Amino acid sequence: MSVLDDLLLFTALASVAIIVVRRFASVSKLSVIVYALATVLLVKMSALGYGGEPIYSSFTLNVLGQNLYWRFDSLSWFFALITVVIALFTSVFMSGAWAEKYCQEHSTEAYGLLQAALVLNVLSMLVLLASGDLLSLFIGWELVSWASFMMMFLNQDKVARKAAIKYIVYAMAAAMSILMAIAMTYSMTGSLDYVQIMQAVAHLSNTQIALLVTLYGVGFGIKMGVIPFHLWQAAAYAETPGPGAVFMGAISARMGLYALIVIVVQIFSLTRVAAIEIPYTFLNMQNILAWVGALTTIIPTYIALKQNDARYLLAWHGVGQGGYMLLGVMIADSIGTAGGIMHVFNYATYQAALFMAVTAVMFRTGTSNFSKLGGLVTQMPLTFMVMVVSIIGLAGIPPMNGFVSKWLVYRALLLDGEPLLFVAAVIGTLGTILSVYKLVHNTFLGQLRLEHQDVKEAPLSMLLPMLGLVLIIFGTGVMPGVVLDWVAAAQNAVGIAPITHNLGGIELAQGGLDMIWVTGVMFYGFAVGAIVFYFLGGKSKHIHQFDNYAGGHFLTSKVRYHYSNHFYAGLMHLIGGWYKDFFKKLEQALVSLVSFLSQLSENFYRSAQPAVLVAAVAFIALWFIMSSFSMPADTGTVAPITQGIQGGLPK
Amino acid sequence: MSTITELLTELFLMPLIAFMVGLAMVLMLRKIGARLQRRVGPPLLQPIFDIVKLYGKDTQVSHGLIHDIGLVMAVGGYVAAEIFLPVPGMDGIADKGGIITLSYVMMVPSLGLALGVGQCANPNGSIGISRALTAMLAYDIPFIIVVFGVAAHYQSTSLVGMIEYQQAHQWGIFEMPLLAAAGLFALQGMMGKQPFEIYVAPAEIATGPMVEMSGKYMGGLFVMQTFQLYTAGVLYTSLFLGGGSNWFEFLLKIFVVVAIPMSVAFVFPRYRTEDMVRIMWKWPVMAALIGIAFVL
Amino acid sequence: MSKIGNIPVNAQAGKKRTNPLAGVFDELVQFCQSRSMFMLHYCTGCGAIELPPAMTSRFDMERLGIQPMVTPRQADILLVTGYVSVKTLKRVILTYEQMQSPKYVIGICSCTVNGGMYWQSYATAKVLNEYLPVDVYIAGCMPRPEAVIEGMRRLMRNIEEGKGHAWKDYFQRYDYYLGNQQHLFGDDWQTPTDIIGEARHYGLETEQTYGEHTRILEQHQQPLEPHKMRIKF
Amino acid sequence: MDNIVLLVVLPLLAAFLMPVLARFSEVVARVLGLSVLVFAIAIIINVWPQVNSQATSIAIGGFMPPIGISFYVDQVSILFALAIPVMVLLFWPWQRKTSIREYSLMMLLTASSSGLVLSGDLFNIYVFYELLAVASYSLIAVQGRAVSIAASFRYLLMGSVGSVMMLLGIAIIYTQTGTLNLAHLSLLAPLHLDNMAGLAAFALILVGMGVKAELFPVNNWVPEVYGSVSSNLAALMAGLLSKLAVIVVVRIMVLLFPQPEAMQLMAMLGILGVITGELVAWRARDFVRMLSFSSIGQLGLIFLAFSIPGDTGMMAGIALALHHMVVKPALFMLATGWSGSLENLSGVARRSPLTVLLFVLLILSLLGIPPLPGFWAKYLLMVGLAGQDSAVYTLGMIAVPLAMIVEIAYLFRLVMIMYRKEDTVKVKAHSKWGLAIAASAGAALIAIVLQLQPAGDKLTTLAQQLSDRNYYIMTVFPQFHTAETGMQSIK
Repeated sequence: MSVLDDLLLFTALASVAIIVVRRFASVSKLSVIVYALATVLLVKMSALGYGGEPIYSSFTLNVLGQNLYWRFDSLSWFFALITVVIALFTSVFMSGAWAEKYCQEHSTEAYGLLQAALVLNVLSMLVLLASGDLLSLFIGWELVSWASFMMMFLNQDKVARKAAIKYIVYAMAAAMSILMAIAMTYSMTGSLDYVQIMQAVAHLSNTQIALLVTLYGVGFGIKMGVIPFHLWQAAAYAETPGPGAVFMGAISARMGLYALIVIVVQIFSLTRVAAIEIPYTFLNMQNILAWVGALTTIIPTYIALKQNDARYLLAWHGVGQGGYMLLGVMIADSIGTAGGIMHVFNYATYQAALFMAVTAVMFRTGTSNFSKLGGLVTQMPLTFMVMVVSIIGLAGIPPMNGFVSKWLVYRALLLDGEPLLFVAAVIGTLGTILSVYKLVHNTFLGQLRLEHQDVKEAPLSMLLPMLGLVLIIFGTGVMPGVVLDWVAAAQNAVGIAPITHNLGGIELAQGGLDMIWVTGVMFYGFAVGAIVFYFLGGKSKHIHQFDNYAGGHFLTSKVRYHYSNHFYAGLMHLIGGWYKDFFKKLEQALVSLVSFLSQLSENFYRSAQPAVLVAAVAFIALWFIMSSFSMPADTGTVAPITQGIQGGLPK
Repeated sequence: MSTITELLTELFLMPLIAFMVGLAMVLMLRKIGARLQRRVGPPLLQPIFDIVKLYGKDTQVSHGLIHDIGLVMAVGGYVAAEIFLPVPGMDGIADKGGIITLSYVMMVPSLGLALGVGQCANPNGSIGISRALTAMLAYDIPFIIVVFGVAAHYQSTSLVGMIEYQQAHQWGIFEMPLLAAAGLFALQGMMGKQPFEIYVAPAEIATGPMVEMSGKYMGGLFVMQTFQLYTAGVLYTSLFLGGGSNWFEFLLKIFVVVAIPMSVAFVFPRYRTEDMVRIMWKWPVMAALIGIAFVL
Repeated sequence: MSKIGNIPVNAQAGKKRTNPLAGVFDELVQFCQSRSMFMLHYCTGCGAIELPPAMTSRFDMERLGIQPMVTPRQADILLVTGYVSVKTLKRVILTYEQMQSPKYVIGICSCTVNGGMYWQSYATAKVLNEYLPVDVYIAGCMPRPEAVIEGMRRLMRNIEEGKGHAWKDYFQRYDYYLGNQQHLFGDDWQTPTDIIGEARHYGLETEQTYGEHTRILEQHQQPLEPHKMRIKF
Repeated sequence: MDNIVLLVVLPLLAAFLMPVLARFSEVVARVLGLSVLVFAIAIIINVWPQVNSQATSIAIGGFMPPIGISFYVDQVSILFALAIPVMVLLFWPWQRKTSIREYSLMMLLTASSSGLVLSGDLFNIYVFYELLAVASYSLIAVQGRAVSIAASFRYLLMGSVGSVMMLLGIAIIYTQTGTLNLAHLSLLAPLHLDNMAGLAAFALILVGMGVKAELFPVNNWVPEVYGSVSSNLAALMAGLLSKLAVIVVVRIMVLLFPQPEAMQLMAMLGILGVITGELVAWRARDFVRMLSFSSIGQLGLIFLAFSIPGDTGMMAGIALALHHMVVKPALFMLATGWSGSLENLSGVARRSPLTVLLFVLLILSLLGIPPLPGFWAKYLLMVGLAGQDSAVYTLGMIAVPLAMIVEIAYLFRLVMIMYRKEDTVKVKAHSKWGLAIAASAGAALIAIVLQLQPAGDKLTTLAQQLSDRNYYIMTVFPQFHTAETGMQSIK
């Protein structure tokens, strides 16, 4: 029994246990313990984070001539750590007051199912991450898909259900694409084992690799929600019950990235992918993937900008941030991939914190609609702080961890001389800054609504995990080296030169980064700013929000004096027309096409003259015979068996 | 030991110098404006008068803790940013960050201000911030292309490295004239001067973000403005004009850099937000992209 | 009705210094205050037309450190330029209350002094300093820009000499001003600004701050305590 | 071993005896039918180990092939032969007060289908096929509703044309070779049937058998029939009879027409079946209709799989066929309670959560979600398709995933309806028996998941036997063992 066995077995048993006790209140405590223990097991494997040898599971399966096995390498461990830690935070978040309220509003059963869905998600992700060959990868992949579906399915609202079914259709498309790719891989290389495929890749032609990369890319890309498959994700994640959205938003879609790294980076290797030139363009396959990443950073981010619901805004950002990871990984040098992989960690921390904050706001106010919020900072200051720290991370501003990974991506693009990709990434970042300000402003700043005068701070059980995440966001922002160690090990595992780094960042001849210094100086600056502010100026008086400049107008609670609708009106005047919902229309066109074909087929089956049809078929067949066949001379004689024997067995 | 003393001196001196020079720049700005309008303009110490008066106000309103912290971040962020900007004889910690870090550190004051203004609960302020952020989206794209081009040209993101290169070879403006032009254009937007000052729009949204700022809050913004002008000047000088080998040359350059947009500013009315975005995404971006094509 | 020029000025400064800079460099601050005046011109009437020439190249007030500002928060001087109708006065008072001390009021045109040609109007407040502590009146119909600038210089001198304290009077004798305001607007008059709270906060209250009028105010005033940032689970 | 013949003979006898017996005692007649079925199962279980070790050819009446008629029993045919009585027993029309005629027809169905799957020569295949057809028409018509009679008539028209075509195909084969014994034909095929005439013959047989097997152009009786008969019969027809026809076609194809054109023709028709079936199912607003079209689609998949040359295709085909044989009847059993508009099922999950869960399990397997058995079948199909160069298979490679996407869309749309909040259920409760069948199908699926390794091995063996011509020939003509030594023999 290896540690991996322990981990998988433990999680599986825990799933069973949680499903069994789902109707009891103790399920929340049980789940916290489960994830805590799973974290401990992962920590026991921590050698993997520093370049240890892969750990194999002793359980293997031999079916239809394929040997399925499971193992953890540094990359899997990195992803697994994020998964389990986020699950731990989520389970704490959903254990106390949130659980009580959810049980009241829905039922204990519903809450138990949420816990069950969470643990099944974790289990399936661990299985996926542990996969050692393409078949086990696919099995894990589908388990993850369906576990996600289960999570989304828990919300019974119509919108949520619609999103869930959309998801499942997309997920099926992904699965089918991957299955096709796996089948083709098998027929091209004769194996589904990573190592053997890696050896066989050298013999494949460029077209074959291009085809495989496309199919795998489509499959895994759908899960990541990359352009043009981004439509399903935001609604599906946003409508999941609070903690579910936290977990799914933070890590679920990243499984696509994991698989993509394994397949495209580790097995096919990016140099091989880069060697595939696309005819009639200057691009190669790697550029295409990088551009998909870049477009994914832009388009969903700007869709997020238009959202009027905090959950949707965040979920759309989730889609957009995936683009950075893809972009980073596709840069293919050690800095870029480090940025891409590190962004998974950073993103998971702040996205979880952001969703938690939004869930906390929903918990207290019952809404996440921007038009019905505002001014909550006085009521929920700690939640506000969590959100601010997280959006600083999301926007990639120092000293939070999001900055480091984005810096690495930018740096790599700079050194690579990719101006357009760089600009695309920056456009994405700027859009992020715009929309996160909208998020924090419309939720926490501005005028407090009358009905929210008595709103309280989020309960401790929800606050503690948020604050914990804030510590991680800040801590790994100041000392990115902690995470970069693991990233370097993961890079090593997939065959990329690991990034050279130190605790504060990386040191390069042509301009490095040392976050400890950067943070230090920033706080020095803030200290100076505070001295200037608090000691050089006089005393100030905190005043009521109605005591506000309104051109001489007297403000009362009757008239709302708050700006949240059409938040970027000026910008939208210009770019509003660019939102043509192109992809949505494309999707609708596809549905219409299916509908049309379906009607055609139905007409066939409904036709009243089936016999005529068959007769027509028969006629064609007969005509076929008459035109090509003449009767042999010796009709009617039974050919002796010896004739066959003399002829020998057919070959 | 000497390095630590040196660093401590730099930590203290660099923001201080930035403030002093910034004050002079504000004065220059107002003087240029006045002269263009055939006025005399303010007396020499007017920027100091304003700031001292604002800090000396007896009462001032705060809309809450975030309002205060926002101002701390706004000033503090720039204080920090100054330490990333190498000046003659002082590099600060420019080698620990480089140009990318600097451009992101420069967002911290904006973010702080945006948060502070947000808590004022005044829609004029929020509208101002939304316009300011849109403006940032507008000018940052050409600016970042310029930064990319420059960094790609020098094969470095370190400002110190860039300056050294230019002093050894040739100024960036001669090697990359298109990028320099685009950078100047973007600079105009970055400093929030006409025709790109829609977000302060005094008449319609009551100076936007500043609407609820009084006393030391407003004073903080004045201080921030000095830093802002100084930073813009120094950044452009470092990228294109070879920094400065001595203080005289350096100051001359940064004043010239700031003077150009100022002179342009007062002969323009202002663009609407969308027109600003449109123009920023059209000409400077085009120039910068062509410039990059030459550089690469 | 008080006489013209009988500007109630209490030269006594506030009880406690809140501003270390003000405490240490009192003179400097006063000097700077006099040399940097941001004005909010509340263009109530025709007098406003004289301000653009005063600001632009002909007379250029900026050389005196005077420049326009658009919100009361940033402004030091409230220019009331012309007749003040009852309806306008409410806004003027709110605007004044939203300005930050030290703040000064300059009444421009005869209408602010005694009602001017609107003397007989039922809808016009005649004497501005019944409702607000006015520092300087600039009479005339309308006063020329030179006169406006002269008035400004007068105010500057006053400030520099430490005599610009009319604003304290508003806090110290709030009941008086409030009474006049209530007389004009009715008993349910109130602004969203918390003058009493401010007076208390900055130590500017006297016995005359309170009175029968403030009691009337308290009876129906909306609570103006700010939303305190609090952590309550 | 020879008592295999009883599998055909006894039900046939019973079919004719039952109406007569019923005149004396209806109870005896009913018991007779059931006991014959049980006896048939017993026979098969008895010979099972023997067949597992070695396939056998049984010459009826001692006349040796190629002159005499023979039964061929190998692992594949015995498996399907076992399935026949078992499934007939399962879907025996207990629940209604049925006339003895229906019982008798069921017995006829049993006999003819057993004959179909065991026959070793074309003529018998044709005879049993006709017998089966007659039994089916009558069984449908005997349901007594007007729609079922209309459907039966439609089926009859189709079936007759199909029979004629099949007969024509057999005639062509006979004129070409002069024999009808499959093994003999298999020997002669490379010489005489590897031409256009052979291809035409195959096409005719394919279309003829295809009527039963829900093959693409001749399957538009399917929705009418399944929609108008009882679920039991629909389950039997969709689950069992279609597969038998497929197996026979595959056997003929393997032995007689291994030329690529024949395979590609079948592949093409299969692809069309998948696409049209799934597409129409997408529009279906009625549960049974949806299942029927889904069944057409699945049969298309099976045809496509069998058309792939090589063991992988065979494995895929058998796996898909067996899987469909388990899942589809179970779904039809669930349809007994849930017939009618899909909207009627709104919120049904609140009332019967376990049944809905079972339904979800079944459709998940149908969709091919790992690690359920359906996935492995689909995986084999995809691997098989990927291994082929021909354009048809590439088309199949594209069409199958697309069809699956359509399939998941409509199946999960239904699941969504079932899990709706509002409870406006207008459906009847299920019969316990039907539920038990569906549940055991679900259990079977899970059991296979737990026994993947042995199941895979078994599948490999089956596929090898089905695809090995030489093994067939050697079993029928043992003299080849001596004629050519060193020949590869597979178990």
